[in-house]
Amino acid sequence: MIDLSVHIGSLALQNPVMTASGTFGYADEFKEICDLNDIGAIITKTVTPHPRPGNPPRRIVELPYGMLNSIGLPNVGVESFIIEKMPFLQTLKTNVIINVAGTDEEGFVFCVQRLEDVSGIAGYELNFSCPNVKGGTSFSSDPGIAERVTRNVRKTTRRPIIAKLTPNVTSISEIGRACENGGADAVSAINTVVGMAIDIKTRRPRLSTGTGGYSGPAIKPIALAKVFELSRCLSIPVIAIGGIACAEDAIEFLIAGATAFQVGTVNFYEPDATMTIKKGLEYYCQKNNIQKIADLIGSIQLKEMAK
Amino acid sequence: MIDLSVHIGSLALQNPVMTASGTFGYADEFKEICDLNDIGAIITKTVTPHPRPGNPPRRIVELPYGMLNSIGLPNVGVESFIIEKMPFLQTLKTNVIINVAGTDEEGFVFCVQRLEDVSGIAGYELNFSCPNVKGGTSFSSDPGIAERVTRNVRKTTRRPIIAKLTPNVTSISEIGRACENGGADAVSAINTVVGMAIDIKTRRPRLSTGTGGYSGPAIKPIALAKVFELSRCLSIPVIAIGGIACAEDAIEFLIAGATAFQVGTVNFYEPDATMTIKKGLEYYCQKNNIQKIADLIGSIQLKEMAK
Amino acid sequence: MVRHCTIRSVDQVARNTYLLSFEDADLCRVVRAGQFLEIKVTQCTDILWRRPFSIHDTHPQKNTVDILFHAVGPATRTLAQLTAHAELNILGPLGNYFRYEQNVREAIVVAGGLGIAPFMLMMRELQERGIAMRLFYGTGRSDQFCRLEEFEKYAALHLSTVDGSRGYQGVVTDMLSDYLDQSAHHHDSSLYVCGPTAMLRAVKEIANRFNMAAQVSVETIMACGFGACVGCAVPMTTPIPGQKYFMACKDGPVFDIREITIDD
Amino acid sequence: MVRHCTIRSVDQVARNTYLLSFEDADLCRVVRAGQFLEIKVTQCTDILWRRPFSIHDTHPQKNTVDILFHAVGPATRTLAQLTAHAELNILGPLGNYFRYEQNVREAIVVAGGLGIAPFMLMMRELQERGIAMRLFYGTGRSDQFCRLEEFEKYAALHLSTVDGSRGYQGVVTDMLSDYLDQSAHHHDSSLYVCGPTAMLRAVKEIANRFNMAAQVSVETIMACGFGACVGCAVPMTTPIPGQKYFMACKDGPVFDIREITIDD
Ligand SMILES: Cc1cc2nc3c(=O)[nH]c(=O)nc-3n(C[C@H](O)[C@H](O)[C@H](O)COP(=O)(O)OP(=O)(O)OC[C@H]3O[C@@H](n4cnc5c(N)ncnc54)[C@H](O)[C@@H]3O)c2cc1C
Ligand SMILES: Cc1cc2nc3c(=O)[nH]c(=O)nc-3n(C[C@H](O)[C@H](O)[C@H](O)COP(=O)(O)OP(=O)(O)OC[C@H]3O[C@@H](n4cnc5c(N)ncnc54)[C@H](O)[C@@H]3O)c2cc1C
Ligand SMILES: Cc1cc2nc3c(=O)[nH]c(=O)nc-3n(C[C@H](O)[C@H](O)[C@H](O)COP(=O)(O)O)c2cc1C
Ligand SMILES: Cc1cc2nc3c(=O)[nH]c(=O)nc-3n(C[C@H](O)[C@H](O)[C@H](O)COP(=O)(O)O)c2cc1C
Ligand code: FES
Ligand code: FES
Repeated sequence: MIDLSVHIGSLALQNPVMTASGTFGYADEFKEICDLNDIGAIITKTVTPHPRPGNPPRRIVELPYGMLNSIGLPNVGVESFIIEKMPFLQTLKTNVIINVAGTDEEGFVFCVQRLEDVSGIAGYELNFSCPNVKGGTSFSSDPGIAERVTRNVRKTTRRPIIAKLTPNVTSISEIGRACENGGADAVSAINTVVGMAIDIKTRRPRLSTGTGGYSGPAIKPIALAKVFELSRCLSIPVIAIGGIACAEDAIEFLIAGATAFQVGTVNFYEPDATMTIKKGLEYYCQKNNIQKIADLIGSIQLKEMAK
Repeated sequence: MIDLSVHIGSLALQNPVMTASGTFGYADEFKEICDLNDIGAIITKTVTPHPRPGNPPRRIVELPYGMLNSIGLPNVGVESFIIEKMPFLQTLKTNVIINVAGTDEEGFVFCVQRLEDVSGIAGYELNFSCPNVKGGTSFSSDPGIAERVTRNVRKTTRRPIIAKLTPNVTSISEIGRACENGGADAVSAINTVVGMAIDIKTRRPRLSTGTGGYSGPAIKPIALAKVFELSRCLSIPVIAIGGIACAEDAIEFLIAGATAFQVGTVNFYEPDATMTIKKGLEYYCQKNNIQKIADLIGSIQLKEMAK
Repeated sequence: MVRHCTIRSVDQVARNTYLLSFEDADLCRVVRAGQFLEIKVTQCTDILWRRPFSIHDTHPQKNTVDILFHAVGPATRTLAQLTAHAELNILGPLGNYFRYEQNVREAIVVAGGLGIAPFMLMMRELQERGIAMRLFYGTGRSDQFCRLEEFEKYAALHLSTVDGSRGYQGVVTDMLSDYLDQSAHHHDSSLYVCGPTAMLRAVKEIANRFNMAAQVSVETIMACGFGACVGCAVPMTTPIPGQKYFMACKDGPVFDIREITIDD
Repeated sequence: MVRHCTIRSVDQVARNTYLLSFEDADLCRVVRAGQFLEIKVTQCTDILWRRPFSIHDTHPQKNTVDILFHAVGPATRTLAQLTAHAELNILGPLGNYFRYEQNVREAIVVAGGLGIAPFMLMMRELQERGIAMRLFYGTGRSDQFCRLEEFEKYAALHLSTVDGSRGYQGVVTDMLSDYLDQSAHHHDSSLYVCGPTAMLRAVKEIANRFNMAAQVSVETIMACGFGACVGCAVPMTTPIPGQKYFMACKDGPVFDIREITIDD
């Protein structure tokens, strides 16, 4: 038996497969497709202090090898989330991590505070990076704010905190370090890359908001460079996100230094992707005589790197 | 007859099709495939003050929908460039723009100064952004340096100057504005996006330098967002680069605000792409009753943008 | 819910329109009219998402399910070229379905172009319930009509073409409006509608004018089809605090036309 | 230089190995042995680049050109499935070619696996020049040998397999080394070489030891094949100031083995 377990701070995962926020709903959408308890950790769609209707259509655009979204964080707000969504999540045996965001610094603390007494929560992911809400990026492009918010959340909870970073910055490791200083147990990267598409017939942007977030296989090389950079700069674990669609993709990220990874866009078109990827990890380890997947983490061979 | 001409400052182009530096060699590689004089402007591979051997192999990686490169700006140096490469370029009737870079601030001025007396040069493109040379990105991630270098080059020449920008920054328009202030006649964007790939068999990075530059169709949505942002912030023309592989791609960029565009990676696998794209522009204009392609520039319809 | 199904046949049944039959003993017994499938058409990632298609018909004796589609883009053109024995990766059944009120005397079905797709199965469901049917079916030109001989078995046909090559010349909603002006029994008739946006907008106006109930199947862009992406937003006519949109794939694709705003 | 050519035939000729013939009256007359073609295998952008293939043979009477390839990955597997009448988008001829010195009495051809590809045309060129030939050809196992009956017409065959299922048991370079140890005429023989990196490294050592000229065709990764990307760098044995690398596609693919460093 291969040992797929990994640790993110105090959080033990039976395997490194996590679901990316906003691509796995509140898990119940997948209950007939995946064995939810076989997933290392489930991260829920971003919840905010108050209900949000989200952006008007058109919210999504298919591109070859990727997609754009401008969903706008629709959610019922943290109060209703606890009543409507938590009961199902509490029935799961796997780790459930709640992704939270605020439209201001206090919003993050507000959500976490409200969730503290709720059982069945393994940790929080702070969405510092959704590019689709007004001012949404300032949390992650300004290290000072990122550090302060993380610190304030840290004071609010003893549950593990993951800071989710945007790639749309000059130096992602600067922001990562700020979150580490603020007390984050891990960082996750990357959120979507700012992108755009235009309908040349109508000459209108194909998303109602003009630009949106680019995700899917096309962003994998970008995500891999960011994860590699972060894992060499930080001492807390890095959770990889971005274009992971098969076990081989995931293994690249583990080798680059990620401790675990999140599966996003692929859930839409291969809804059993988390299951396939988990099996693929096992198969790769078997074939390559790897007993513990944790041995893969950061095992990149750099001797011959030219620069 | 459709009028395909556009203007970049004082530079008149018969059509908006340009070739991206480093993807079209010194044009002679394409002389049997393309009618070189049918191209709006040819931009040569980056030339530096002194000869550079470039990076050791492996320098290129194919990815689905894009590629990574870490070529490392190999070139014979500006002296030999003038002797070996300029004679052929001088036989061309189209605009020839020389892309220059230095490993320090003075290097840019050095190259341009040396090229000033050489005939057959329509302008310069300053490569502020190659991510593959040591310190290569600082020119474009620091607005102060970008402005200073542009200003010093401006003092050296009256030929048009195009500042080529990297997408790997928090705010590309901040750098664009600095170049505008420094006296650039136009900006071009984007250079490659930092990316990475790992061979999961050997666990080594697939490029000898670890990370490299991501280009090709996959980066088009990113480039489009950057070009849109720049063209709304700057008053000088923006030249689009990034993943353009067909006329429809190019038209998206013109609608977003680009005055002209450069064709890159596609030249490798469809070496007559510049010709096909030019014909495609004509066809689109005919079908849509557009007399002058310049009317397309910035014609994006934003009325219903939600944010 | 991910099914690997074998294609039985793909036949062209009208201009650019194909009827695809595949085997799935389970699916053909559980689906309801109005529900849809999400089909992964190719492994080439140039086409990333699955594609949604309405259930057109089922054949429980043959264990097959039919979809009817237009070859309009890369995915549907690829589908049209598949042949018997090819495998399809299918997710479904998805979405809600048409509801039939007990007191409805007559179902008036309004289909624009490929909007006809969900109505074959529906007509069988209606026939089993003994509800009379009338089909208002409009296309651009006569060679775009699909399977008229079949529909004729269930419903009185009212055909229209934009170019006048068959039936009423004009759009289907004008034909419908003319008919309702002259008819008396609107109150115990119900509208079942699927078609392009402009048609839905006109139907909404008609349903309003004649005070008729109308169920409409909407076709928004969908990344997933099962509630995971929240991309398929359909504006509500009457937003409630913090909620302005339905999800077409979960709350729909069938809506009461009064509940939704018809945008492009 | 971009050619649209029609496939005449695709035949499996050995384990996982295919011979593809296509029509091009012009190309089949101008190419030289050692040159290669860049083929766009599919429009699906999952495979972005063209793929380089050596010219295997030409048939001026039939106006056809042959390539020989292993189905190792997505592009070559797609090629293997094509059939007569399909169209290929081909760029070429590209690169330099094998050179034959006047005073060479005997050509010793060394091929590892698919490294055999460029040598059919080459043997015809050598025969026309009246140069004697000897083929050292190694594969993993006997069913991987290609077209031995053809090669036999031109050259004395020395076969090796790693598993010993045919000929010498071991790698082709050990067989070559044994042969040269026992033979006397090295000075007027010349080596022509194509195969995997490990083999090239061994040949380099052998050429050195026996002081023989060797021309080697290298197979680096190529994005373009015609000098535009500068991706196909091959390290020079003796760098000159500011220049450390050849371009495999323009300066090669055929090099004097002394000029280049054999890396992975
Ligand atoms: C619930 C539902 C049921 C549908 N049922 C059928 C059906 O039974 N028969 C049928 O022919 N078509 C049906 N469609 C539409 C069908 O999904 C699209 O025609 C198909 O996705 C086009 O894919 P393509 O790659 O061939 O073309 P594309 O190039 O992707 O698109 C061609 C055109 O179709 C539109 N389109 C693309 N994707 C969708 C989508 N998901 N929904 C609506 N329009 C889209 C595009 O905007 C474009 O105008 C249905 C759509 C939905 C949402
Ligand atoms: C000048 C030249 C001539 C060649 N002639 C032949 C030939 O006659 N017959 C033949 O079967 N093959 C030949 N090759 C190799 C051939 O190009 C590759 O096998 C092919 O590109 C593999 O494509 P793929 O998509 O099927 O596999 P991929 O998945 O792309 O690659 C499979 C394996 O082949 C290697 N490879 C990929 N691309 C290249 C490349 N451009 N050059 C070398 N190795 C590569 C990869 O590293 C990998 O190990 C030649 C290569 C060069 C450079
Ligand atoms: C439709 C969609 C909705 C998303 N919603 C959220 C969200 O609510 N919160 C969040 O932190 N990230 C959200 N993301 C970002 C993903 O979690 C992930 O970071 C990103 O998509 C990159 O991974 P991928 O390429 O595997 O999809 C969303 C992504 C998509 C495509
Ligand atoms: C192989 C390769 C070499 C390049 N060399 C240069 C260069 O020398 N100078 C430069 O300014 N940009 C260089 N670029 C960047 C391109 O000019 C262009 O900005 C980038 O590739 C994005 O465009 P594309 O997606 O159309 O390729 C190079 C790109 C590639 C792929
Ligand atoms: S299509 Fe994804 S939620 Fe409806
Ligand atoms: S393969 Fe592009 S330069 Fe040689």
